[in-house]
Amino acid sequence: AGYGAPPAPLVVGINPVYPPMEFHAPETGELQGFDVDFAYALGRQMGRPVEIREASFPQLMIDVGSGRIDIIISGLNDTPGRRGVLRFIDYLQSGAQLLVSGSSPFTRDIDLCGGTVSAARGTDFARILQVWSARVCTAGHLPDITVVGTENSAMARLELREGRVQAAVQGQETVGYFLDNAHSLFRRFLPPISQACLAIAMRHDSALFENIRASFEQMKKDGKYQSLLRKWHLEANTVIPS
Amino acid sequence: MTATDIAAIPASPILEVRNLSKSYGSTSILKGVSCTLNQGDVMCVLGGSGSGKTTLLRCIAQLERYQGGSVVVDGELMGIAAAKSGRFYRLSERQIARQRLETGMVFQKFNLFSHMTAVQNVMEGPLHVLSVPPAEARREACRLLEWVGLGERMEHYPAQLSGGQQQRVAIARALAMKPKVMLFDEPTSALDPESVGRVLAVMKQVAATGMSMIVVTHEMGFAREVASQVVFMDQGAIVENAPSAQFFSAPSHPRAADFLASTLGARAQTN
Amino acid sequence: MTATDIAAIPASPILEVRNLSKSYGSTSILKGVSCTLNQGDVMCVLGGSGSGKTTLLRCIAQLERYQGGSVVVDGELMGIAAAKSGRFYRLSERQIARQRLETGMVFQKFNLFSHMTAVQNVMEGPLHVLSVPPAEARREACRLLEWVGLGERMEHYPAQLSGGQQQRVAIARALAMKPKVMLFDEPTSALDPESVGRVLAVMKQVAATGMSMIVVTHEMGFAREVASQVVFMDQGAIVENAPSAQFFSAPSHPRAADFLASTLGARAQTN
Amino acid sequence: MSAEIQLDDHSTIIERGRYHMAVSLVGVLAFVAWLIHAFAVSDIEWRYVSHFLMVRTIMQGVAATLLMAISAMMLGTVIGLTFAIVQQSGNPVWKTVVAGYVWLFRGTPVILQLLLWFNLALVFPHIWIPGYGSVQTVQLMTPFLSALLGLGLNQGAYITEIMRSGLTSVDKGQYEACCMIGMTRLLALRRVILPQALRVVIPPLGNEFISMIKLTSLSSMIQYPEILHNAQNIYYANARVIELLLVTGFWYLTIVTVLMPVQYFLEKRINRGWSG
Amino acid sequence: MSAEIQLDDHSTIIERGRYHMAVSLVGVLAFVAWLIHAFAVSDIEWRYVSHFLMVRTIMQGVAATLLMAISAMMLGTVIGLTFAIVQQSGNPVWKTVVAGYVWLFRGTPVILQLLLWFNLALVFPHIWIPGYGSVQTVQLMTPFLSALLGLGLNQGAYITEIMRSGLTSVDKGQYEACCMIGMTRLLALRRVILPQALRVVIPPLGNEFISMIKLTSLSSMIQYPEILHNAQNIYYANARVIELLLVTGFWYLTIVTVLMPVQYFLEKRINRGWSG
Ligand SMILES: Nc1ncnc2c1ncn2[C@@H]1O[C@H](COP(=O)(O)OP(=O)(O)OP(=O)(O)O)[C@@H](O)[C@H]1O
Ligand SMILES: Nc1ncnc2c1ncn2[C@@H]1O[C@H](COP(=O)(O)OP(=O)(O)OP(=O)(O)O)[C@@H](O)[C@H]1O
Ligand SMILES: [Mg+2]
Ligand SMILES: [Mg+2]
Repeated sequence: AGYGAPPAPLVVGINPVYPPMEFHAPETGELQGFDVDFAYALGRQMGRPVEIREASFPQLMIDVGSGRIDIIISGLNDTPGRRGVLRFIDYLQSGAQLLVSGSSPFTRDIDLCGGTVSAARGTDFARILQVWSARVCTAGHLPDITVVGTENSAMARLELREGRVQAAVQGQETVGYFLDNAHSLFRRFLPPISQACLAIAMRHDSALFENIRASFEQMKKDGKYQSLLRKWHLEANTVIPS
Repeated sequence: MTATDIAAIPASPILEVRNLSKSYGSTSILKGVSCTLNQGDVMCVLGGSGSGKTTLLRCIAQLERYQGGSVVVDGELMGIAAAKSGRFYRLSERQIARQRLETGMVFQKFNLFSHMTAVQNVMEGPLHVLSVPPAEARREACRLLEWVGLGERMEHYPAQLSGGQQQRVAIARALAMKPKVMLFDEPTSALDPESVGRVLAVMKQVAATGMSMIVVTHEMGFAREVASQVVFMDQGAIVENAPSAQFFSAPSHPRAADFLASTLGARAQTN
Repeated sequence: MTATDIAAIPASPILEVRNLSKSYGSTSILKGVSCTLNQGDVMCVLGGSGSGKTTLLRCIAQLERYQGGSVVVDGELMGIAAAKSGRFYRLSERQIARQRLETGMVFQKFNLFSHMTAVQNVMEGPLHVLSVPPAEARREACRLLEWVGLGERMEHYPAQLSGGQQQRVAIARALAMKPKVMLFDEPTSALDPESVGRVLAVMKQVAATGMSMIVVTHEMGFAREVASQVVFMDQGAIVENAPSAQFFSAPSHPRAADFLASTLGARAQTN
Repeated sequence: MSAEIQLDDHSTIIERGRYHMAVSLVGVLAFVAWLIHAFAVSDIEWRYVSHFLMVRTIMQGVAATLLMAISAMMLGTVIGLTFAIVQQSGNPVWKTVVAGYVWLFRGTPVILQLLLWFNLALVFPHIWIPGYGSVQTVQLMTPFLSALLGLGLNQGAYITEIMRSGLTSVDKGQYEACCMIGMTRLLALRRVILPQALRVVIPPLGNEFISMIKLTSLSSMIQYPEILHNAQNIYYANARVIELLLVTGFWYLTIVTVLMPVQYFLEKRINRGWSG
Repeated sequence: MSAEIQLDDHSTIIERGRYHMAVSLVGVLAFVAWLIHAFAVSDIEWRYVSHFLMVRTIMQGVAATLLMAISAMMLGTVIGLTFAIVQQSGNPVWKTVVAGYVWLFRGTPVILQLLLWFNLALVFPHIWIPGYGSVQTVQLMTPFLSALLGLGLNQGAYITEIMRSGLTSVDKGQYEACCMIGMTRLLALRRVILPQALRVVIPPLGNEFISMIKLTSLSSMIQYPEILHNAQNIYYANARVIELLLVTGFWYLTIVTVLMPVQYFLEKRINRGWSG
């Protein structure tokens, strides 16, 4: 942008279906969440205003290609399969966290063998579960677990609530929010079974890559990143190696 | 044909209508109609438009419910039966369907099954209601169609037949069920003059087999020639019921006389 | 009414049909028809069923395309025009629509606009085609409806009018456009006998105003009384074209003579 | 044998029909009561249903649904009418074009059509608008415009068929009568053919509008903020999926139920001139 | 003035229509060519489209789509026929029940109905099946059964209306003729009324089946593995969203296009006895 002209906004795509990362407050409809705060903070750091565009999860992937949005910050996992289309900057540690119903008798990992687990189709969790099942169940000569791919993580939890599945898996960073809201309906089962990263995603040819990476590094240095983590109780998910 | 079977039954009232009354809402259509048809007789029903002739036939055939009176065919009360309590109850649909086998009906508008050929139309009842074996049903149907003069047209669909041919198929269809009484509702009034003659000829043929018949018609010639008894209706009531010869020579009710004069007069003019 | 305007025009051929030929696919319907209508004359077109009378009228009205020949109304070639190259080109739809104002047509089946009242039907053309102011269009429409004897029925919808009344509204609708020639295609053949008389009376009234008319009809009485000229068609050709008196007294073509004999004969029988 | 039958009045006859009717009435009522009971004591938390029924975002969703349904229906009607008229003009090229349009848009799921419009930028990164200049397609193709085009063009394909049957239902003689008072084809259409086709066209158009109300729910996929979309936003946050689906169901049903008598009165009005 | 006009043969007349037609043909072809070009040079990666067109999971999706469309259509037809017959029986209780069913199922989006069936366990945790005993609803309500019930019951509401109009289209005299040869109502329906109603009913049923093919795509929401669902699974992994949507569009269009002549021949066959 030339002198005097306001800088072009940074257009950030968000699929607000994933509390506490991004969601609409039920009563007011206001968009909020860690990713939202993070996007605005990043824009401030870059000196550019931020414009948030909402879209469905697959639509985000199209939008970043068609130029409707500059980047995705929407709880998107950095997975090898997507690297053909997208370029990532990891900003949050995530893991696949198993949930079981509050009344479930399960205590050990092998309790789940032969059971059914639901996971949102837009995530990498189905693959992770299969790897885990191979390690825990197949190796122990127990029946494999069956993975059910649901439309989104809300549906995955609904299947758990109905008893259609014995466990549901979701991003570790989101679990706290649900346990706070759903009281005794669910409980965590085992520690996270995988480690992955949520990432800012953009086109391979995006000119913003370096600028964003530098800005994010700066946020880590001056503590803005850490204060956001604190605000959303996600200190455990920091990408800063300890 | 069916003549022999029917002739075997001794002459006796095959149909009795007693004090039949029928109304739509508050308008009374039949006002206590009574009449008797003896075995093998032909009764012609005459009367002006709207006098209730069709309604009477439909009540006899149990196609309409009536609010009072009874219809008895060959000793069997139609549509209702006495309960132990002494009261009456309405028969079930299945029972009424069985009772309707006693009466055959030929409609003004033929009402042939339009998706079936002539022979299929005639076979339909024997095959699917009387459970006659298919081969036998077809043989009988063919015989009947030959008998009404349609031996050449058995495999034609109704849409491929003239009105008069359709009506003759309809007569064959009714006869195939071997009814005890045949009801005809103006069977020729939707036909061209040429066809009228053919259909009337077949009806005479049917009468000649000894079939008991009630015929609503405006064909005075037919009535005079074939009917044993003539009933004249006016405004939902039978105002004259007389042997045919007597009715045509000297109708006693003034309405009937008027009607006869005007109808025969009109004919005379045209000829 | 329109009489004064029309009478002002000097007597001259108002309509010329030259060598008109028309076919559907390979079947030829009109085989080179020529005739001339003088200003203020009434031409009756007679002929058996399928002889091409309706087709001729429809070609004159440019409702059908013809493969050869021409129609000239009041000196204006219809439907086509000469290009500079000497060849002819088909006029645009808009131009043909304007030319059709020269001719008015009364159809066998009335074709009144069924969503409009009688007066709206008559006003429709003046209002929306000729852009006459609404008040004036309504005044003229009312006058015309009075004139055809329907002053009482102006606000009735076609469905509320008898066939004869509808046909009189149709005549008024055509007249409202002040055409130079009126074309009537069997205007009374869909009517009951009583209505026929009324409609013919109105047509005589129209003829009396000096309107040039071509009337396809089976009403011999009307033709004899009103027509100045009679054209007899057979198998797509005019086989006789004669002054009315001559035609009815001594038709020269044998077909015409046959036709006349059978039609008048049939009439005689019925009366 | 039957000589003693005296049935002067059938009103005392025992009608089996009445008995059957009473039995079926009791049966149906019991079933409905059981169903209501089952829903009431189920896992569904009804206080959430009643709470979110009138919440602001849901009401905005209702308004957005109505806005989209009406707009898309209007667009579809304009397209359908135009195409039906074009198809009747007799030009075989245009006839083929219309047939192709109907085939394409009736042959693919609406959701795909919505997604393709929303992502038009992949094919046309820039669009040139007369009198305005070139704009970025992604700026132009807002959720509203994409849903409008997607739903409207899809609807247009169906309405083309409806309009075609409406136009052909009008007697050809009416058109010829128009010709003979000097009308052009378009004037005849406007003044005579269309007003008469309306009678035939209004009932199926009413049904299409009711379908459209429900079809609008698909535009939640491209972020158009209609009822379902806003309800989804709520259940993503609070996980009350079934409760919020019941809320949306309630609203769709309400809109449709309100529209049905409207359709009925419209049909009656249109038929007025005919019978009376 | 016009005496010199000699137009014996109009075949030499210059027809403006032909000229217009040629112009419109060129215009339309140019537009189509431009559209194809724009798609070809767009951001869409066509090699992915062609690659995934025949991939095994997509073909399985096609099979699943057809299976579901046919099953749901059969269920809907059975329901619709039954309800239409029940409605005509004249019992006001059943009439109200049928009207209520049609109202409820036509008034709510199909997607809601699918989700409610799939999540029936929230209302009825256990279901008692005669001759089998009690089963857990979540075991019973597989994606297939939920989609079948959801789509079939929804379709049934529409087919009820179609069947009703089919039954009423048969002349009442046909039924009376049946009565007079001793048929019961059901036998008359089976032998005479239904075969005749078929003619009226087949064209709209064909249209409904085509709608059903596309409606099946909604069952992807409840994990029924039809075309769209399987395509989504692919694009969730590789992010080639538009390419896979085009693949699904291709398949839906293909199925529908193949079915159209089938419908045509069926209609012709049914009408055979009538005209000939
Ligand atoms: N469904 C009905 N509802 C009300 N009135 C009816 C109904 N059917 C018949 N009517 C009336 O019953 C009266 C008798 O009708 P019906 O058809 O029995 O006369 P008809 O003697 O057969 O006359 P036509 O010679 O015209 O056939 C008529 O006035 C008719 O209007
Ligand atoms: N659209 C058409 N396609 C093919 N042939 C037609 C068409 N319209 C009319 N014909 C044929 O053209 C011939 C002349 O028809 P036309 O209607 O002009 O006869 P007409 O003299 O008016 O007879 P009528 O007295 O029966 O009205 C008839 O043989 C008719 O079958
Ligand atoms: Mg009668
Ligand atoms: Mg004619």
